[in-house]
Amino acid sequence: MSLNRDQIAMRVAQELEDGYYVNLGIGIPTLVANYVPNDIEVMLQSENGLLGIGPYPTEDQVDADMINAGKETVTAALGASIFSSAESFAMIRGGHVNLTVLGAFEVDQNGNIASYMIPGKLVKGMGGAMDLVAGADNIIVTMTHADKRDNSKLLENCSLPLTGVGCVKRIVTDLAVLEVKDGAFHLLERAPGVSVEEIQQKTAGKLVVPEHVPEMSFDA
Amino acid sequence: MSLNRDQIAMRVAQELEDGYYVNLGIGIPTLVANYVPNDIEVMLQSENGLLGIGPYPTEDQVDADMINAGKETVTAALGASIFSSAESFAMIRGGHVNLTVLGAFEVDQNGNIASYMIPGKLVKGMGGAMDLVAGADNIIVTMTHADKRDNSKLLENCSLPLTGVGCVKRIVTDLAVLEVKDGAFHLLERAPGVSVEEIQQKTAGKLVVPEHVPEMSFDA
Amino acid sequence: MSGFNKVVSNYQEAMAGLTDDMTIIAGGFGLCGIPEGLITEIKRLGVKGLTIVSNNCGTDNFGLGMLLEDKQIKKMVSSYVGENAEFERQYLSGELEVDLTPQGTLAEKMRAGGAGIPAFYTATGFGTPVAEGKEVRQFNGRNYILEESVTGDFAIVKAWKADKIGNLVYRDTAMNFNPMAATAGKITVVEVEEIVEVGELDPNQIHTPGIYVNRIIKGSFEKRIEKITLAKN
Amino acid sequence: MSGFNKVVSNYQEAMAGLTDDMTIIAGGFGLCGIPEGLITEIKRLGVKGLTIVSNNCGTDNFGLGMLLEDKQIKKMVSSYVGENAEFERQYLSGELEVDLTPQGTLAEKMRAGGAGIPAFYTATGFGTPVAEGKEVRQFNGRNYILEESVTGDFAIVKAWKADKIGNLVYRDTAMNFNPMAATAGKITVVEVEEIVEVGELDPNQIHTPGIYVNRIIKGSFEKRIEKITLAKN
Repeated sequence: MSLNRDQIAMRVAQELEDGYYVNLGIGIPTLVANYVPNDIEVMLQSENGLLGIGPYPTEDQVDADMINAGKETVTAALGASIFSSAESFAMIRGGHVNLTVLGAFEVDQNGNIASYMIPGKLVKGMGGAMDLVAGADNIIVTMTHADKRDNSKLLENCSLPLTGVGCVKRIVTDLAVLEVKDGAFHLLERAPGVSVEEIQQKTAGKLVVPEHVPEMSFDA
Repeated sequence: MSLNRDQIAMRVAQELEDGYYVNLGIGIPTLVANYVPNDIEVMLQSENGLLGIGPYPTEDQVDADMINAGKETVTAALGASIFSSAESFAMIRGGHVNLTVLGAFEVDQNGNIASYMIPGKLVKGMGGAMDLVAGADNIIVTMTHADKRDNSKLLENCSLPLTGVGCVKRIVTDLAVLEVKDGAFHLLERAPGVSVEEIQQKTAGKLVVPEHVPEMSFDA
Repeated sequence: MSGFNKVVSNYQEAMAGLTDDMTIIAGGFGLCGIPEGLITEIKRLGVKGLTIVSNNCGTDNFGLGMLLEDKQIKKMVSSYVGENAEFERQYLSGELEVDLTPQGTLAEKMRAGGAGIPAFYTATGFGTPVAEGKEVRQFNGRNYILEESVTGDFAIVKAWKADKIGNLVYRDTAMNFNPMAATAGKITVVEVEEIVEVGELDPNQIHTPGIYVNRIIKGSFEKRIEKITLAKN
Repeated sequence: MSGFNKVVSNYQEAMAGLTDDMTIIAGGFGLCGIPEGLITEIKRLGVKGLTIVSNNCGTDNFGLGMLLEDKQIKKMVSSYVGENAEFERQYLSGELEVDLTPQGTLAEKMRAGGAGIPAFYTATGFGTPVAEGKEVRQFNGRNYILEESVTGDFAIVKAWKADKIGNLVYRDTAMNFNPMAATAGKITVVEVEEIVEVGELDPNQIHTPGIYVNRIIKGSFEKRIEKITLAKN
């Protein structure tokens, strides 16, 4: 069975390490915060100028001056710091954030990512995504493996305007965990009950499949 | 009579305007703070990170954490702000300081200034002077017109390593006030009792002398 | 400190001198930390042909979005067009010129503009449409593109508190782009929630020193929230 | 927050990993705001061939000047050599390599290093010996030179207070170069006067967010003053 959004987030959360500073993009990445393992702590960075995102506010706590990069109302966690956008991206561009998790329209076997526009159809803008993918050493892309018409999103070459080049190292989809290196997608894990064949079928780019592909484990 | 150090500072103080942010270099420029006219207010910037230099401290107020760019103990004036060196020079480089007053070894008729080293003899370093002369629209150089051996310091071309090029607009010496423009020193005022001839004699660079050269006025 | 008292008493005075075809640098992230009254005054003035440098362009009927209605804006320099249908429409139809700029590059362009740095290199955008027409250079084996700084005829800024000589303090994430915008205007106008006496702000805790500020006005703010998201019980 | 507790209990631990020929970025302006105990530990370690990026090199017998005595420093990147006779002597004799760097350029090089900006243009130093060998480029008709950023294997920083996860607050002009230095080290070590619990510092008033900090140690400081200057009665 393919993973749902929360299960993708749960699998991504397994990549977290104690003491990590992490930037979570909008959508599935935001859900990762709900699945941080109990025995570790991470601090979440929001590129609008907050290090240490806390829980969503109660009705009494709602404050227009306290939002995250998705423009949702949030609170500050214990130990948070607040700073300007220039400082926030100094942090990001300077490689101080340990892990960035973000969504994408497409990725390709060279680690390129397209996530900010579909020419003639959809223009949202890149926001902070271009800085995040250029600045982070460690990038995980979350997305469905294929679109609604079963067109693969893991390509030989991205067809859409790029957000960044050669930057994606790891991908967690509803079907698999893959590593991007040496010009290919390397299959690391498959979703429980998903066959290697289905993954092969839905991966348009070059896919390297090892002899044994373990199923993801969701033991807490 | 040539001016003494305090008189040079008094004359420079006449250039101040109400609401000016001013950076005063070490030496004679520092004395300018003592002669700010009563009817105006200025804020003094210290490039180590203080906007709003207050008076020197009393013995009780001395604090190792509160110094000026000359490493003297100071206090903060009412309305002061304190910031990093990067912010301080953002202010300076960005042209936000209205007036910079600094000393020099030499200036020349093209507005070049040499103030930070005498090769083989004296190496102090430029400190913030290069940033100050590159960043300020309005620069006044204070110095004696000639050195102890009567060699002019107002030259056709500076002989020492430059601190900045084409930046000096105005010079106040012990003998005269001069403007630098169009490749020449223009004599604006002479010190009380100092002859135009003496100024001509002690100015090695091209000097333009108008028909009438008024004496400086020190009326408060 | 008469020469340093920057408080003005009305919005006309606050935005005096703004004319057609000028460039305005604006603080704010979405609708958070925006100078609401200054924007309303720009709408009232009816100036046209504006270039606005701001991360977003408000929403359809609030913030800078209000200036899109009357076609006052010729060009936006922004990182994000989403959540504003009129912005997206004018962009796609070609009525509005948009220089889509990565958020961190935008913040740094403002900072550099205020700091007298005409250009800097960044890896952000290399190999993407953002890099088109820009110089590429390698440092330590990595590719970077050259980005030029921005400055404005005006900067419009929202702060929490100002003292009368323009020292500013921001509150929470309403800080965002405001500190950089404050440095990048020939004339910097700040709208605040509270004006305090000189000396009330701790010199060590001032976010924007008064040297960058030309005019201060006390505003009243609606502070509209784009997405109220609450904790689950 | 076990993974975020950065407090170390002794100076050996604070400077562990420092070896010969490394580059150290150091905060401080003259003797103001210098990490006294960390410098003493570097002297004790006896590492040689260091490149130190710091506005000054202390005085003859205090601060970084102590490392000159034992010839631990191969190269200084500084704006000011004055007030340190041994520094000037080693420079003039050629024993010590000195990259004289304008103060504002030095501050910006550190900031850029921490911020992932490999190089920037500045008018500072154009037409002077500082510009030798550097690219000159015009922007808007003015000449600028290209300056590259700096980073260090270590950064040594002095702050007033830190919480246990490395959020820092500086005090008065002891801030100076420390915030930029803090961002520019692969390993950033901070010596503070006081360590407080997480949550005690106001998130809006933190000068350096903890993300930049790797190790924190509580020091005791002599805080020597170079020029005690008093008000005239």
